[in-house]
Amino acid sequence: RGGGDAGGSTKIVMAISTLNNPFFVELRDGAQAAAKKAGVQLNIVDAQNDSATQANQLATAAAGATKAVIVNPVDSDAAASAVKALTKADIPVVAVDRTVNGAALTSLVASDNVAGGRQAADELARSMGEKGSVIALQGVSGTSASRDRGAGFAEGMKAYPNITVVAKQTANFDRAAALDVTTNLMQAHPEVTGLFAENDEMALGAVQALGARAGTVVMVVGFDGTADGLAAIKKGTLVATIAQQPAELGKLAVELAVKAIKGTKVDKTVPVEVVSVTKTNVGDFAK
Amino acid sequence: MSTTTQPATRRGFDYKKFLANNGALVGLVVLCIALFIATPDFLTGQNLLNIGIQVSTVAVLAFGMTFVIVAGGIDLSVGAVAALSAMVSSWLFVGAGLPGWLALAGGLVAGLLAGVVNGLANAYGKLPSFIATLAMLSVARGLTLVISDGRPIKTPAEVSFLGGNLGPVPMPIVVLLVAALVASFLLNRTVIGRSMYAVGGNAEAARLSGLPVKRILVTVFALAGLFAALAGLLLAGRLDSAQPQAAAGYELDAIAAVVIGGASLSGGLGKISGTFVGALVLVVIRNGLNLLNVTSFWQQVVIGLVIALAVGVDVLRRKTRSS
Amino acid sequence: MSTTTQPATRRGFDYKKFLANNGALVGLVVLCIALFIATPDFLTGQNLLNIGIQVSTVAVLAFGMTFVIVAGGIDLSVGAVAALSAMVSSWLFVGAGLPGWLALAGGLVAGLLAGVVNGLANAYGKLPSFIATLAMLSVARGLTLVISDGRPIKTPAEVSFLGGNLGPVPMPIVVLLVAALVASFLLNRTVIGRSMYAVGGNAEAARLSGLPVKRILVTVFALAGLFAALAGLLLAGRLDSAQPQAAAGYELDAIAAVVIGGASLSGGLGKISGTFVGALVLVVIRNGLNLLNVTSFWQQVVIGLVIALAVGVDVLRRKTRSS
Amino acid sequence: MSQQPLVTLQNVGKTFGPVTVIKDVTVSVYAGKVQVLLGENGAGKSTLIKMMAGVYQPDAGRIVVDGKTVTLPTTRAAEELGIATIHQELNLVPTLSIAENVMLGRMPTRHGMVDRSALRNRARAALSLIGLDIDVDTLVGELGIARQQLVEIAKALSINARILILDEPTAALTRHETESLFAVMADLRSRGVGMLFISHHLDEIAEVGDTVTVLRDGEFIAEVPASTPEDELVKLMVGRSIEDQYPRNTGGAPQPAAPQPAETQSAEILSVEHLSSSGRFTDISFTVRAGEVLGIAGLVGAGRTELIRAIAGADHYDSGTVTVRGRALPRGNIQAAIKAGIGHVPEDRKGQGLVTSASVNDNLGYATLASTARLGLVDFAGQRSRAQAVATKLRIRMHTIDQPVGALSGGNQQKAVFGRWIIAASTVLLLDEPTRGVDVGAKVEIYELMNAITAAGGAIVMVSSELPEILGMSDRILVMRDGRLAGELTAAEATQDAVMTLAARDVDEKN
Ligand SMILES: Nc1ncnc2c1ncn2[C@@H]1O[C@H](COP(=O)(O)OP(=O)(O)OP(=O)(O)O)[C@@H](O)[C@H]1O
Ligand SMILES: Nc1ncnc2c1ncn2[C@@H]1O[C@H](COP(=O)(O)OP(=O)(O)OP(=O)(O)O)[C@@H](O)[C@H]1O
Ligand SMILES: O[C@@H]1[C@H](O)[C@H](O)CO[C@H]1O
Ligand SMILES: [Mg+2]
Ligand SMILES: [Mg+2]
Repeated sequence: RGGGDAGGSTKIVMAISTLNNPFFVELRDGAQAAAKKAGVQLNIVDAQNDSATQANQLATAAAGATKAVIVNPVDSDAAASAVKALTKADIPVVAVDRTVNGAALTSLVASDNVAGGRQAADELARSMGEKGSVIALQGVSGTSASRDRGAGFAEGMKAYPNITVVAKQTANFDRAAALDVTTNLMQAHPEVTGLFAENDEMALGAVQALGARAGTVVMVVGFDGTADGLAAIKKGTLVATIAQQPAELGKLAVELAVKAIKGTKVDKTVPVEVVSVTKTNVGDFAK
Repeated sequence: MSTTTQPATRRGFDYKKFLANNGALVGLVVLCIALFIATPDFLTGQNLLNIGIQVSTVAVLAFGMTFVIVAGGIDLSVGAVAALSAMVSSWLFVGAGLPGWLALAGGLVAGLLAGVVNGLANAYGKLPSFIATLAMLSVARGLTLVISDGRPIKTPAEVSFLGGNLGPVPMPIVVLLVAALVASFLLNRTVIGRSMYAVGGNAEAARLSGLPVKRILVTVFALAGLFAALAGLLLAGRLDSAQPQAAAGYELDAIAAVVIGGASLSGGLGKISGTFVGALVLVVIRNGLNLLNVTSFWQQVVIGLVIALAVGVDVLRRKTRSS
Repeated sequence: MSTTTQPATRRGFDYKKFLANNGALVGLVVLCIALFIATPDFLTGQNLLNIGIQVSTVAVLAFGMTFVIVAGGIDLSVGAVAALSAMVSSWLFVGAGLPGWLALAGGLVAGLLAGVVNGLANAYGKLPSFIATLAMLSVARGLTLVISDGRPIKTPAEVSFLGGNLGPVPMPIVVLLVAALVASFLLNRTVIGRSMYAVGGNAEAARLSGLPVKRILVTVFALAGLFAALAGLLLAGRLDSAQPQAAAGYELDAIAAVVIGGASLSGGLGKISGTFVGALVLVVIRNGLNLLNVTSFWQQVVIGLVIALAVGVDVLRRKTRSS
Repeated sequence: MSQQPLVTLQNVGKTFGPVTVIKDVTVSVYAGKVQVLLGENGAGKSTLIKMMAGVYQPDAGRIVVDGKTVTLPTTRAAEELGIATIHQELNLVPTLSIAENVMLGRMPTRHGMVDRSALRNRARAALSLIGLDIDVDTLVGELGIARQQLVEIAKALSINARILILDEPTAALTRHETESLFAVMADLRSRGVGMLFISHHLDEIAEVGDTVTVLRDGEFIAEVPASTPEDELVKLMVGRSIEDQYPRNTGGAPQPAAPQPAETQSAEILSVEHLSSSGRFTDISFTVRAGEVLGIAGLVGAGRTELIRAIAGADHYDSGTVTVRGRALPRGNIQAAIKAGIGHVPEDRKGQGLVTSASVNDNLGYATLASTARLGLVDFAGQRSRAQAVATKLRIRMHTIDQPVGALSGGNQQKAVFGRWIIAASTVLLLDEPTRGVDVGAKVEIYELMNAITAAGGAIVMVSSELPEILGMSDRILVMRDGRLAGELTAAEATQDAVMTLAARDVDEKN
């Protein structure tokens, strides 16, 4: 096992947390393009956001003739034991988008969610003139993405004493839920002039709820830089989004995995820029 | 003698009967009073409109579910079928280039077909409705992802209109009320509607009385699919886009609304008005907790307790009344 | 004369009866043969062990669910209770500093208590089990988040042991088998187990025969809670951490396993062996589709179809047998 | 009688919501005596005994056991005082075995486990008491209604009670099983067990009873010795005398006095040819003419129910044809059968006849729901007036027509099933035990309805295990045995003995 050439029969399994989200779809697309270019077989499995399903999938991968595994953990802690089993079997593991805590990885390609949360706080504060009331929409409770972005945002907000976060509620990373929750929160807090959503889907739901107030009275900042999110920035309804580069993440992950199979040494961490996208630079990202 | 007393009770409003027939209404009223006391934001015209809009999706789904539960089945696929229908409609518009109104109709047909498949699998294929519709949940969600490649697709203007306004009145509320009237009419006034109660109450007795039990079951699931499609289009209209993950898990909300509304999962019981109240209970709880800004972790705890209480009040009321 | 024929049929293995009693077994076997032909990776020792490990959580949840469904109820809270129990256990260890084995016991007690509350609400509070356990689903999930503050917590070594190995044998498989034996024993051999069939099959008859229906119902839900806790600890052990979102949505899988296994949601029917087969069907489908590298969107479509087929095979078999 | 009663219901009363069902009734059970309760359907007999059985609590009066006032909050409490009950409606768990049903609530255990061999043995012993020889591991749901009734009886007998309540235990039994039951009762009586017995078969009263308490509309009317002549009992019970219990002129041919319809008197309406269904019945052929009542007799399990169901379209069959007025009916198609004029009253009213959660009005209307609708809309006003009319005609005793049919007394439920086909104007009635649990007065009403239907040119096939009814109402009698026709008798040549001989020939050999 190990070594081997990177011919058409080389099988890499990519375990993705969920494909029910455009972000990961783009990540997958980037990975598939890179795999095609490298001439390797890329098997994609989707855990539908369930850690245990993912553990099952990783175990199944280890049983097949898999040469390397790329994992996008549902949860960074929960993936550890399955990843350990893979490394024990000498299968290189590259983590993408989220890290794996407590297991040695061949490499990690990720953007920093905590830093992203801080950047979001800065963008929102700037657009609000560094004063006013803010609503924060949280992702699915208990997910690391929500935790890290929330923590980063809270940390970033400390720099702006004239801004208060008046309400924090979950909208489950979901556009429809964000629409209802934002509507309700605006009812209770009509004075609000800023809103941070932990992903673009929720930000777009909030924009829908705010109607004409989006981008004029209430400034909305999202996270991800999805196609819909970037379009909303062009339109002016979204002030900013913290763009990750999912396709780039996917591409790098495959390239690293192929290198690892060949036995080439790879960097332990490969950071991918998180960029604050606003009207001024949205042109560079538009797809 | 007894004939003279009959009309007497008829003349006045028979509030006892009304209460007895409208399950969780008392729970809903108590809930509203509590929220009215707790926050001034609750009883405002705008917030009531918001509640009306927010209840529309779940209520429309739950109306369709009422047919199924009355007939003694269950439909786990309504959320997924709602998403599929909206996605089909958006794809017909964006992908296949059909005119918007045809795309809208196509979405409704997709839901209807999914429902028919459920019904055939249950009535003729003899699959328990739980299994047939669980399978459909998976298939419909999968197809939605296949069609959309996991990305949201823009809705045609005709669908967005469903999520917009008709003059000062939000369209979702209009659609909701029309759907309620149609559902209630179907269930109460038509042969097929009344037959659903018989099938749910005792399928064998219904069959031996000559009711076409299988056809009724297919109709029941077809209606659930059609209402799910409408709910899906409503939701997509409000979001201006069909989402691959739209309405995920809404089936539990829909079933809960029907059960809170006084139906029994063993069939033969249920009313559209009850279901409407049940859906309102769920939505008002969430609206209220948002207004009160209960932190999201505790919110789930409180939602659970309030659901139990709202239904509990009803149980208690029936008990004291009967003894 | 008739006495001499009796033992004759008894002597040989009554495979007809075995098949008749083991619902989806035929479906499972067909499924396995198909996978064996389709991919060499399926029938390997390692993969079979994997399947054993992977089925453990759902099967243990489903064993608990079997009690509830046999007794005519439903338990939507098992997934949330599994997560809560694991979280309580981890918190007792990390937060309260209890020794690992006490923390493990504490987790089990937490599940048991949640189940008792479900049972009390259903039997004495007269809430339909659907509503009582839906409320518990929300409350338990909320409490899990509150306790953990939304973060995973490390499990004590005693819990991790449940997810590890006992010599060459994976512990989840050991736990699974023990749980199956205990559940089967309870349901088949004890008075309370047999009484569950009576309560689910005809509650009025059970009551008139002097069975303590309410106490039986409380026991049923308590057992479901306890088995859910075990499943939660097993899962946490495998992941080395208690996850706030663990086992989300598993209630549907558990119910599906029980129903695929031949139980009816109207109560009075169900067997642990059937449930085990039902859980295997679900897990083998997923395992197989992963091995075959069916793309994930289509995978959901195929899962749905295969569930319908696996149960359909059983329905067909019964039909041909009876005619 | 200075002897102290085992149990007395003293001046008890019971109301359900606004309805008073029992008013100030006193009844006692003595050791070694059989106390009979007599009354029309809905008179309150079952309600009364349920107070003794721990099912209902009286709203007035008291319960005295062995001279001490007691409360019976549960059935278990009653059982602990030695009171066992055979309820009118079957209370069995279809998904459990016969053995488990017999021992339900009292399963023998060893080391905390169900002791299966003891369970089977005790169940077998209980079944043998009433001569039921059947594998105790069979699921109860697989049994016909008569066998279920026997299981229910065995269950109560196995309790070894001092006081045994029997609420219409013979309603679903043929004479054969009834006799075994009476033998058991005689034995129990000789051992000092006190019994409370309910039956609508008046001939059984003198046979097993000692004293009779007559109820009417929930009130105590009289207590008379069981030897009281039947017509006197009837008068006490219904408040008037009934001239003829079987008001059919069974001189052989249909009543010539009846107005004849256009079709000739001898026109064949229903004809069944070579009907076979494997495992159920074999090669059955017969015809029924306009104006005729054809009785089908046989022992339990002879396949009569299956035959009727096949004709009605409720089940598929393997070969043969069913023809109504010259038109062959498609197999297994109930709607086609109904359209051809067939109305089917199944033997199990609770399981197959009624939607118990739905109203009397709805239940009466199911067969005509579609045919009376306009544009798919229910004809509510018409339905209500039709239902009201037929309820009045059949004298269905109810609080209102909107009350759930499940809350009616057993006999009145039976009338509701019947009424559905009256509304549907069915001309070929297939009746399976049509008067099971129906009181004498109501029976006569049902018979008169049958007469009216045949007089109007209709035809009736009646399966019944009550020989007097078969003999009294049939123009012609078919006897079935083991799924085959064992013989045919005209009304003139039919006697109890003649029928039983045909029905039981080799069954007796087996036993
Ligand atoms: N649970 C109930 N709720 C309302 N009314 C009831 C209930 N049980 C019985 N009744 C009414 O009480 C009356 C007496 O019923 P009961 O069953 O005691 O009659 P019965 O004498 O046993 O008749 P049958 O010979 O038909 O069995 C009936 O009118 C019936 O409708
Ligand atoms: N000898 C037998 N042993 C066991 N089961 C039998 C036997 N004969 C018939 N059965 C079963 O009993 C049922 C028929 O019982 P049922 O009593 O309904 O028949 P029936 O002729 O209509 O008699 P009745 O109308 O008197 O009840 C069928 O399901 C049949 O399979
Ligand atoms: O990075 C991804 C995306 O932001 C998605 O919207 C939610 O999950 C996160 O991990
Ligand atoms: Mg009675
Ligand atoms: Mg019969």
